[in-house]
Amino acid sequence: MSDANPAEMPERARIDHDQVKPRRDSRRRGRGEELQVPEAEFRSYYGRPIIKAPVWKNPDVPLYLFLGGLAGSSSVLAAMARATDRPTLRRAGRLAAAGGAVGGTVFLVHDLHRPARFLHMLRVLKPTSPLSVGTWILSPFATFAAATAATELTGWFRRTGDVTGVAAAAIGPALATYTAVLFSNTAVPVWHEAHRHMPILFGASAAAAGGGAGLVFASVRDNEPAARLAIAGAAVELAIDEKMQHDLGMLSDVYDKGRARTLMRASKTCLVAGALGALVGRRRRWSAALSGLALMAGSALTRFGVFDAGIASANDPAHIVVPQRERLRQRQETTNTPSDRTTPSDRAFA
Amino acid sequence: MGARTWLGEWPMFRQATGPDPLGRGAAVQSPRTKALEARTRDADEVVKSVCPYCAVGCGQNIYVRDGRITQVEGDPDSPVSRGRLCPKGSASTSLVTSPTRVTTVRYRRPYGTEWEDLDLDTAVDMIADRVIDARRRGWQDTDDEGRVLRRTLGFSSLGGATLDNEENYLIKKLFMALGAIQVENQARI
Amino acid sequence: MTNVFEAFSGETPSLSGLLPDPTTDAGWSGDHPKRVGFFTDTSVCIGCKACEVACKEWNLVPDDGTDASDLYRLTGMSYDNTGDLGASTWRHVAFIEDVRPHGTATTGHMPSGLPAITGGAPTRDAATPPPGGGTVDLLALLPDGASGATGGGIVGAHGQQTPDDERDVRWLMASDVCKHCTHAGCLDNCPTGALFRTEFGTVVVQDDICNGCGYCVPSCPYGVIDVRESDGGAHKCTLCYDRLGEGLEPACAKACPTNSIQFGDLDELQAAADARLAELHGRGVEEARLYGRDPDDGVGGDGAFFLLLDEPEVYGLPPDPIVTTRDLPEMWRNAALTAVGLGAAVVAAFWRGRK
Amino acid sequence: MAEAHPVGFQWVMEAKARGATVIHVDPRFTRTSAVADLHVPFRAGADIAFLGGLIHHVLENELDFREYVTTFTNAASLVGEDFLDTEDLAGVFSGYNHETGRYDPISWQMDGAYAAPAAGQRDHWESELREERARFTSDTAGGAGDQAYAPADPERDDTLQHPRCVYQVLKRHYARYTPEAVSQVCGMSVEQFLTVADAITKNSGRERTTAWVYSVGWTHHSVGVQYIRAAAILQTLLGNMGRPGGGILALRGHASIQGSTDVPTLYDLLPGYIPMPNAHLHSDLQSFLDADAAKTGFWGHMDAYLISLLKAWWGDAATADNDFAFDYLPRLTGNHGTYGIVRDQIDRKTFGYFVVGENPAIGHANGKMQRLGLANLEWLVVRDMQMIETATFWRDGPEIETGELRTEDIGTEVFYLPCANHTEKSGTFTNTQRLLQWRREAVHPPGDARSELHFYYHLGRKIREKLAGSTDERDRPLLDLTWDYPTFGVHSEPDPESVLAEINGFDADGNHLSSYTQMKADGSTSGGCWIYTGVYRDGVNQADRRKPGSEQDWVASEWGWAWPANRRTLYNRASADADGRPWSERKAYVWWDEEAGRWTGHDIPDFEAGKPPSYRPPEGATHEDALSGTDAFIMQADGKAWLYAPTGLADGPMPTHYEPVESPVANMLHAEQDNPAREDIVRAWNRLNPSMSDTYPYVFLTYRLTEHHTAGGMSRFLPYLAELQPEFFCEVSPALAQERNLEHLGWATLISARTAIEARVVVTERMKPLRIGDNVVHQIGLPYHWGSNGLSRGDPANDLLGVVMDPNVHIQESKVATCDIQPGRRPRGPALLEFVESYRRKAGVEPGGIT
Repeated sequence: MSDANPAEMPERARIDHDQVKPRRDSRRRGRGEELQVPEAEFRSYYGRPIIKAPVWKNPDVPLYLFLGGLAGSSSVLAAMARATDRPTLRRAGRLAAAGGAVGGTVFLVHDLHRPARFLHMLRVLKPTSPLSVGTWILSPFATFAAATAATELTGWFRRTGDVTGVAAAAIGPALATYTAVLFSNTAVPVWHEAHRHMPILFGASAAAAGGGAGLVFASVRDNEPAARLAIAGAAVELAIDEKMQHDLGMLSDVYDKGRARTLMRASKTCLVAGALGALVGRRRRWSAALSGLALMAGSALTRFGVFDAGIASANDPAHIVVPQRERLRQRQETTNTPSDRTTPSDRAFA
Repeated sequence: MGARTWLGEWPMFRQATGPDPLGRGAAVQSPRTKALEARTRDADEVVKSVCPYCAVGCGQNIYVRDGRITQVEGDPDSPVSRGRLCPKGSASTSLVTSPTRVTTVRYRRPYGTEWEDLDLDTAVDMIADRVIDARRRGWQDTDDEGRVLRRTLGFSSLGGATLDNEENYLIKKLFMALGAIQVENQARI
Repeated sequence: MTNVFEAFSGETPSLSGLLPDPTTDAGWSGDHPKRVGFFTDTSVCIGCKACEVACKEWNLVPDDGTDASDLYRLTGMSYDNTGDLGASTWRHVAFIEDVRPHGTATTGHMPSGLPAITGGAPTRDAATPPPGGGTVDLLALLPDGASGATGGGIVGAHGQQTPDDERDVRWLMASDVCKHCTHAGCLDNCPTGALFRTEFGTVVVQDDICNGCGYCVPSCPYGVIDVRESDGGAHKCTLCYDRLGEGLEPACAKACPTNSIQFGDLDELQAAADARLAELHGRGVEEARLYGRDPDDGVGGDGAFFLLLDEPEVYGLPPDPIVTTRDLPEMWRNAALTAVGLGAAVVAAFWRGRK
Repeated sequence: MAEAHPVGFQWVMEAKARGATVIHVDPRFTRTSAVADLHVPFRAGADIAFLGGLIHHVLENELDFREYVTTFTNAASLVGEDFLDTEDLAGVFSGYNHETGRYDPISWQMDGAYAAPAAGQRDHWESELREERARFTSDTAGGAGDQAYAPADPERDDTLQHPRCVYQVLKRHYARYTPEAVSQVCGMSVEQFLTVADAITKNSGRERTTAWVYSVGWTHHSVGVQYIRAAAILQTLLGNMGRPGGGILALRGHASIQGSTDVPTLYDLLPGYIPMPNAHLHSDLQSFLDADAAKTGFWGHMDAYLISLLKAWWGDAATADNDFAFDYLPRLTGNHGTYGIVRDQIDRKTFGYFVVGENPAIGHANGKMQRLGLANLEWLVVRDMQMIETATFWRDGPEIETGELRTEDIGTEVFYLPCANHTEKSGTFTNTQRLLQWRREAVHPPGDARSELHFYYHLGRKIREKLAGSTDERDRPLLDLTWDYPTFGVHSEPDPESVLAEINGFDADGNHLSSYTQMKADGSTSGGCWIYTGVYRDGVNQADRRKPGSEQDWVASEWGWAWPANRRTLYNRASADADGRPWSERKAYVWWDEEAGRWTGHDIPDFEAGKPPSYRPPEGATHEDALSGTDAFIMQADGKAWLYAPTGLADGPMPTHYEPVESPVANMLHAEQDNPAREDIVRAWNRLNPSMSDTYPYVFLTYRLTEHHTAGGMSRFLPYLAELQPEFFCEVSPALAQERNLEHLGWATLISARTAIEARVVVTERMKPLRIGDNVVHQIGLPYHWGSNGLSRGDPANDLLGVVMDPNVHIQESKVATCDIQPGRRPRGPALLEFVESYRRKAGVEPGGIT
């Protein structure tokens, strides 16, 4: 905070929520309630958001993230299960991969405001666009995963199914982690500033989900790798989440309030419970299944929590102004020049 | 469309083969975008006009296509306004094409509770009758002291500040011939 | 042009940094038109909103004013009732009412070149009677004047106001618009190529391509682009792409009565802006500053830049925006490594597993 | 100006960029204030105190442009000995009749010269006076009579020292308008006042000029004409008239409001500012001309102008034998201004009403009065594009809601006729700088929509057909009328160019006149509006000239056509000194070319081109020949700018500060509280708030916003404009909000003796409480655009206003009045009436009502 002068500009430092005009989109009405402002003083335009919050639909997009993760890790799980001859785990993984991919695609298409134009995604391959890249990950993955699942279910073309299963597995992890880039490559502060954490968070969350699915659907005889994967995923997820929130500093306030807080807390509870359950109860079918469900739920709740936190962050002008001011200040200090050529030191007149 | 053409139209192909590998410009331009042109380009005529709002008198160009106004914007030739318009003047296209504009005669009979339809010619005829009647009833040949007045107070008129000079001229001329002195407009307001 | 690997390895400034010619970078041949843009000089803006209307008229943008009950409502934000840029407001005029102690604002005051008034009344405070012998205790007249500074909602927020106070009121107005960034996050993130850079160096949505994925919306560091509920497409200022082809200037710039919105070749606008800034500084308007003009800022400079009279955030603009694509190579690397890690983790999970 | 005339304001911004100082003096802090170098907030209705203070400053410090003043003004003339000033008579001038509330101006005359009274109310003169002075004068309205002038020159003292010379009289009159007094009355600081005074005096003189720009903020007052007079005095003293960058510029609010005054749809004028004949004085053409036409100056040719007009209207029926049909003109006997007409409507003395392109139910003061007028009509014709409130008063007017009127009881027959818009007809608008610009028709009007030209032409045709063959003498003017314009198209649209050609006029051979100087008084020429003669010169529509501004010099005289004679700046002879040399190179505009023996310059000289500066009129000269080579103000009978107006005004020869009729404070400058000669309408539906009333303690002012247009018919119905200012609101200061517990964006109810309305509250530091003497005055701002129809709706601000008028021009005081403000919404239905009545009772005002 280099410049705010609370004594002189008291009204700028507070946000009067009543003064924030609701976005005219009915879809987004009510988000203002979540709008929270940190204690820091800053100036803004009537407390209004500076950037636009994502217009992505809820639950479509968080579910897509979850299903992508689930499918991605499950595909590898399935391929390894095939290689290590764990048929129920193989079957569970293949079906989860296909289900996740197909379900994810459905949600992705449904999220479009012009769903009939889904195929426009295939006009281009833009390495600068995580969604474009993701489309080109999801498309072959979904094809392979679906083909594999088909062979699994029908029993036809088993050998082909093994090949496509490996192909899906080769792509799967990317499907699980690219969504982190999808979120991080936006101006939403709490997403972008966490761009080093988000891939790990999403990858770990995918592991927990995939492992969880394995626990749910595979027999106790086959489910040990799934349990290990899930426990490891949950552990990493919990750890990286802590680190992320710590590193986010003031921005992490969006995880400490509102629905995001509830979701993240529930997520943690589920992950811990699921991981413990997997650790001690893997060998009992019902406890394995319950643990798996908890892990999957934990994974999904994380995605919902991250999504909600992003919306709150985007709607909070402090999340834009305060860090950017700080960045400017640091830049000025390091260059030791009176700011940019065209920008005078602020409030020189005060 | 041959396969080759189709392929050539596929932006990804153009990305791979052209100077825009990242797909951020030339490669992804759609045929429709490429064909885009200003809608004023195909105007049948550009009619010189003047903004109808305030008295600054900004020049306007009216773009007409197939008997419809497609665009109204400032006339850069005007030394008054140099092509610029305020928000009201800029809304002139909306003004002249407004969907809520009333374009048929509406009639409310005495003590009526609703509008009714009326033929324009009939309406003007009825108004002419009423003018003649009110003129007669409000006629004053002389005042109390016997001085000649030659006038009627039977009806009056308000408005003219947004009308053309030629229109105001006819109003004044007709009312004077009718002996109707009560002609007023916004200039008094 | 550039190639993908050079771009992502940072050998070319395709993703961030100083990029003198984004048009060629986007694959347009070398003889493309010069890059055009807007210079919006808010020091001469009179807040008439002609730009908003002219834009909507030309681009057939629907009105944006009704709320849930389909009524037009005041926002209470001074004379701004359209709120912000969005899918149906491509030019937006911000109004800021700013109160500060007397003498601290240089805008809106007699130029210093004007001779001082000889024998003028000294600056008074509220307690001193005005010249001419006013004797009323003003504070007694104003109920709860001293203690009410923080009460009464917005009234208090302005602090105490008295007839005799010596405060300067500034009313800042600024017409905001899409910045047509050199490094445009919306464009980079668009998965369909609906958003593209034109031969004029501007950033435009192709409505026939856009599938309404909405990715561009949070990608914009300025909060410009948005998806329109009624048609599902993303929309924003096109810098009147269809007019540029005809040699016409954009509708807003053409309408602007005081030439606050200037359209032209970007390099010329930058030179004009620099000159204007120097002029204002010369006149003692110290708070004037350019925003979005520097080609080495976080978005590589804006195609539409501004002269502001206060901090950017006061106008609802981010003080130091960056294009997040700047960090994309790193993000991809991290994601790839994590993906490998995830794969490895799964494999590891099978390590010496008991059957 | 930025607020209501943004595009015109570009020139102010350009001047500012070139170094001009822009000062905005306004009760409100508007968009103009935002970019001005200085905004001076002050109290609405105190302008004459402010302007008088400036005049005082100029005179006291002898800062006037002395050479200009002595050359071009009547500063040296001596005022008659009978004149007594407000200084002598406790706030009124000599000649005031306390019973009638009117002035007898005979004591205001110059020493040794009579000047005719002019603009102002008819029947102004006491009958004995009328007879006494009928030899010299007539009472007329409008501009023309100002110049009627007996030939004798008044006594002069060119040293300006004589105690009765205008300069000294003026100085005494404004002696009490000191900076301290201005500060007290206006609520501005002495420092602010002196800053303005310093800026305008330093920017006037040979090298520099100052311009004043005003709008209805100056005219909408019970002393409105005197506001403009005050500015005229100041500008003349400073030498800012007739010079580039000078002048007093009226910013008018409607596309052709200037044109509708030039070609008047006004009761008291004929085209070209020729007054309407009056029954009392004008029995025939000669008595009219004798009484009204000046003997000297260009008004000396009023006979030619008027006879050409009569020939244009009645053609062959107008002959020398029948006074050129002068008797066909109806006669006036009194005030028939719009508020008088509405009063007569309520009293059912007048039965029919045409409302064309106007929305009085919203846009005129005292909306209830307007709607009561409409409800008492037999028939009403509304011509508009949208369904405006004036057309729908019978179903959704506020009086329906309160129960004062019932739809079933309203007998008014309403014809709503759709009209053509500006793109659907050709014709001229006259803009605020007298520039006629031709619009060409772009498309045909849809459905039943027609131009006014079409409507009135065919209405007249039908009436004439119905009365054809009548032998009634009163129908002669109608049947003899020249009413045969060529028509075209499926709808038989009259040709507007043929109308314009008629307005321009023809000579005896049927050629188009090229100048009003060609008009003759023998009936050989015709012309519908003499000041417009030349607009169709050579058979070419000069108003349609469109040589791009970029291809012309800065005067741009080849774009459109300005009256008179395409002169862009009036009285521009004053831009040169007595010898015809420009006052300075920088300010050169029109000058005498000695070699060529002609006036020349950037503009067309507003002077006889060949009259040298050295010309002195011979004894007995008349018309323009009676004006010397330095008499720049050629329409004046004496060719001088009048610092002191011995005649023509109904409320005094010099502007004097009177409080608005509804004011929260006492007049601190004079004993007389408000304009003693003002006009009232005392009726139950037009109750006035008492001044200095605790019941109505706050000042309010009405105004426009950039985003809307007058009564909203052309803006509230358009989504792009409606969304920009979506609701009716009132602007209040934080201090007032605190005093009355008003919440930002909450509702407030505003109450006057007329009614109560509700508005959204906008609390803003742009509104400022003012210290006026011992009082703190709060002002409330009310944009007046709203009504019950359209996309953006709200209560009409004008409903709050009463009607009280300036005695000269009968314009209402709508820019300042008083009210109370309370938080919350107003009562609905009959409860509203009781609410307003309770206020009236509390304030001691008589009960209201609808009769």
